Amino acid sequence: MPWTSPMVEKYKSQYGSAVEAQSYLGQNYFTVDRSLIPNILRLLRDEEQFDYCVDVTAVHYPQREKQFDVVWILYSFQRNERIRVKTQIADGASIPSSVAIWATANWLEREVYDMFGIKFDGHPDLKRILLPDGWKGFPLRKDYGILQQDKEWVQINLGIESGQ
Amino acid sequence: MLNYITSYLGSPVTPGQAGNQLWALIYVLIIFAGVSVVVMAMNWLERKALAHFQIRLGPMRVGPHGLLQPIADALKLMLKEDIIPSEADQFVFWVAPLIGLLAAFTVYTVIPFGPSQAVSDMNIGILFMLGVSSLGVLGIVTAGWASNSHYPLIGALRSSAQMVSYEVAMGLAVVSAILMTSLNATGTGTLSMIGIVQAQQQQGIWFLFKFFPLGFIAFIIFAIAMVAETNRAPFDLAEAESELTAGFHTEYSGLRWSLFMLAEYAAMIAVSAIAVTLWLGGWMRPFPNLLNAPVWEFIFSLFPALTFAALAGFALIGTVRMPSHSFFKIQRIGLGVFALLLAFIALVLLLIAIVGHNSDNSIAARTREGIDYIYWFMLKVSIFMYLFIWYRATWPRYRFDQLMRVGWKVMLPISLGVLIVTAIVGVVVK
Amino acid sequence: MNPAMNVGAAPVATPWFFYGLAAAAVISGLLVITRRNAVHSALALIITLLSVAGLYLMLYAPFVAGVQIIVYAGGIMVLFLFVIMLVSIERASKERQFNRIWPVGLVASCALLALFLSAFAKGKALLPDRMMQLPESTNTQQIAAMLYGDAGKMGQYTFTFEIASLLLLVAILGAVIMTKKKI
Amino acid sequence: MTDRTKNDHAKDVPNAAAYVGGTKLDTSHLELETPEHPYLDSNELIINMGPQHPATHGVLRVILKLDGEKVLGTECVIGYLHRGVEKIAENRTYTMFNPYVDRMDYVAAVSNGLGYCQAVEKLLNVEAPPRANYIRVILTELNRIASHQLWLGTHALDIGAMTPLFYTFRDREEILKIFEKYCGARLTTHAFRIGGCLYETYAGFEKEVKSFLKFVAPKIDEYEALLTTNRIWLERTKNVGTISAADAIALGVTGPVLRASGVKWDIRKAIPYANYADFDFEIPTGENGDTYDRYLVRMVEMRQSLRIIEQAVNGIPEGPIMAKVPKVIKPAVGEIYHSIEAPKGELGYFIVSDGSTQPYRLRVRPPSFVNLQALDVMVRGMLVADVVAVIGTLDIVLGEVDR
Repeated sequence: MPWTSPMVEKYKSQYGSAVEAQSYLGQNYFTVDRSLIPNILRLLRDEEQFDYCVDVTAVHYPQREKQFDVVWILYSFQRNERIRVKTQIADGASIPSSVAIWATANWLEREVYDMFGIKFDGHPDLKRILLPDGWKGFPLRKDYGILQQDKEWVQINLGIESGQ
Repeated sequence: MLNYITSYLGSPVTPGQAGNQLWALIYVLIIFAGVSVVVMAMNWLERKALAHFQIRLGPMRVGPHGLLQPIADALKLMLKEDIIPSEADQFVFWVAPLIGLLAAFTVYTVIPFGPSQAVSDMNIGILFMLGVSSLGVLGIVTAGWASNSHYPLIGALRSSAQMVSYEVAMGLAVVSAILMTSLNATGTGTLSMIGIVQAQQQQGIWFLFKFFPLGFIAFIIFAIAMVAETNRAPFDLAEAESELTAGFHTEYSGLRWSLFMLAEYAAMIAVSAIAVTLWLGGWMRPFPNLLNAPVWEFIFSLFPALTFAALAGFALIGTVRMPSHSFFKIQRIGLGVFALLLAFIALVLLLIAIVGHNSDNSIAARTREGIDYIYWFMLKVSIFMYLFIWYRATWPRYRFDQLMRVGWKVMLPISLGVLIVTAIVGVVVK
Repeated sequence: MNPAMNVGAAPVATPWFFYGLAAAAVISGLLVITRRNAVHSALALIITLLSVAGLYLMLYAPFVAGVQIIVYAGGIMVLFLFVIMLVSIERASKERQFNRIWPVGLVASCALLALFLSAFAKGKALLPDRMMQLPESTNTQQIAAMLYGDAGKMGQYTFTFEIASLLLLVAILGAVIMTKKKI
Repeated sequence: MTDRTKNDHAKDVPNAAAYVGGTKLDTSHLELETPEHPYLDSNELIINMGPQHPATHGVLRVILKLDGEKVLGTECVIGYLHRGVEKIAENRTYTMFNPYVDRMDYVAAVSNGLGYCQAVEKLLNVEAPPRANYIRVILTELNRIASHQLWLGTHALDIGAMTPLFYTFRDREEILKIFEKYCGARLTTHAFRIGGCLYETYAGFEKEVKSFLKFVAPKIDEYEALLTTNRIWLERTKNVGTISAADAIALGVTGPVLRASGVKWDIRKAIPYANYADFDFEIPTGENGDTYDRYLVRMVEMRQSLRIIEQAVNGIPEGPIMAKVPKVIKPAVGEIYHSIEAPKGELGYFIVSDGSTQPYRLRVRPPSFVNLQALDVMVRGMLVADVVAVIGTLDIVLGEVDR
């Protein structure tokens, strides 16, 4: 379902087809091109008062060419409105960090990096946050099985070939 | 032999003054053993009282109402593996608890439980006490350093700064009490612990109420500083468990750790004894000059017996209220025996009080007097012990800079002011 | 007379106490200068100071002994330890301890030795022929009389004493100002 | 093949914990004392607080860089309790995953369950019936009080006041008793189901909740009597861990921490969920954003929760407690973000559905995790003792931080 509002019109006229606005079950979201990423987020904060970055996260679609959706959930105290901004990036590609826009994105982006392996350019301290530093792989990718790492540990450290 | 012992019981002076080394040694042993037992009892009492403040029951399993818990704890701590961290300075780590313990126990040589119930009446008693108790910090500092670990080091630094700071206010408060001892005919005061109590007796007033509120303020200053000196809540920054895990004794375990605890409790009793001696009339019973008729004398001498009778009564109530399940049979018997023991002590004390009052037997009379002195002294000390527990249950912990600010910017000026005003008032009164 | 009371009999201060305390003072004094670990030296120094305090007690000077404990052992040594603990022990222990000024030290110790020897040679002539029987109970009062004077009169050292305390006050203020940038 | 009866792998692998995923951990950056930076020679002291420390509320590890006792900087090392909740969700059906959310913020399990159930309901486009909503509100608000009580006890304990801990646990017990009677569990309750509630209230539920309200109101006064005007408490909490409203918003801080900085924002009012719109309650705010304000805000919140519960218990309607939800939950393709005001702050669930019975992606927006990020800002220039106070006042639960 398309989403219409003065804000949407403004950005559509500004960026053309690089911005799509949709609505699902009453929740609105932008789907923007990756090239717009730091700018449109900054504009949303400065012009539209989306001063609270609720969450930064990602979704993995392995069958797509651009495998990852990166999602920003934003909220504006003045407008009492919550929107999402989505963009698609390919595996191995990096995306500009939004830490300079919202300080809270620091740990949230680190978590996305930790779980998906998406690199954020310009992040002050991009390293694993929840998992130990030597962890192999990125667990929230769809191709990461929940047993593989357990098996490997058993194989290496206990010498049990079957892995269980 | 018996004659020798009984004659000593009637001695009006301390063994130190009498130059009797054997009796001095016996006194030292009695005090050492007595303080150790009192510390164990304090341990139980603190856990029980704190538990009841905090709507808990506290120790209940070892013995009736956990009465044997301190013994079980002591046994456990003695049998525990004594761990010395490999990176620690072995010798200093080993010797640190002993320094604290020695300092805490040496103080007891000059504490007067009665006019002759002390190891020695040192001419510089109070100075000696302050000096030796200030050595206790060495134990903490060396323990913190020798552990070679960050938390103990920070704990040690905190506690040394804290103790050095509060000693100043404490010393000035003490001096203002000592000034009051000189308000007599000769105009000379005394530093002797026994002399200070006797000065209060002569002047007919506890120094707490002397030049009200001057004595009272000095006493409050001392009462606060002594909590800081013994590292107890709310000034327990050296062992603040929420910040420094356990502070200076983080790396200690088993017997060595228990020595620190022993030293802490012994120091608590020691500083309370100083406060009692300086401001609360030491061993004197209430109103010794006002109510000095023999009948009052007799009534007050009944108090020790009554106290033990009351304790026996409590134990008896506990025995009766014990659940009638077979599981509690042994506990019930134990508590009953304990009640009987207390009742027996009460009876003996009563007997001594009556015999000592009526007969001309000087030994009985002196024994009764000695018991009275020790009883009133311990009663006053135990009020402070209760306060220590109460503080711990009620207050949050100060932060280090706040502690220093209170010590230097509040307590020190006030104690200096009190000292000066006391001196002026003393001169004017004279 | 009560048989338990033997007032005026042999005082506590027997020669054995003296030898014990003197030995403790000398041995711990040697430890102070031979230990490479500064904290061990400081602890040995505390034992020296306490032994000396014991010697003062034997000399019927309890006030001096008390001050020795409260000021040196309790106050100054705690501050010493405080500072030493913050210094890198590992590095300090590797440094040479007998450094270039050893000739000065040698001369000083020789002079001290000569003094001791001369005192030893002169022997009893320098010392009072019997032990001074100072009453212990009045020692503190005598010090007070020296400092503040008897019954209203100015004492012998009142002025000096007050000047010294003023000097200390200035030193304290100076230390505070030096360490603290803004008060 | 090794003999597995012999438990000797600890011998073969010197540091078994350092092996994760088959590679040895590179711990070089964790060497706090390197030849270049011996700690004794510099003024900086680096101490490692946690992960086993009495005041880090679980397994938080904070590396503190100190100048004496002054904090120059902190670094939080988290993840010791990471269980991969989001990965688990992708491998469970919507119904099966419901109990897992209780294990995140185990102190406020009911809130977690409410957020999850409502998010899935939103995805399914169903509404819980009114009676279910009332039950949900009552239990959630009871849980908020329980969470705040636990926070108060541990926070006071961190600052050195032992006794409030036992008082709050005594009173929290009454709430847990109600939970236990309602659904059989005390801590990880799993009280709600997608579409409403599974259990009808037990006989005497209303009466018991009402008597609890009467019981707990004076108890909250009792906590306040111990702390609110206590001089040491004031000194330890006033102007400690201050965070301005602008900083708080930039750092995404929510919940009582944000409100104490003066931002009057509560999802229960701003974007009402369940039937919070029906109730009359206030949002307390602070002025200075310091630890004391956060304390006061939470105290008022407890009283406001009592107000909500009172209104809910008096107005609870009869009716069904379960909406019509298919036996096998298969939401249409789409994504949804739903958040509620958990005791700690904004607790959000971002669910992506691919039309199957399992969530394609489930993201939890944990309030504790985001709030913990503000620790560094709040403690710089403070003392070590304040770090403990600020960790306490942030009210973090490591189960939720690490998930």
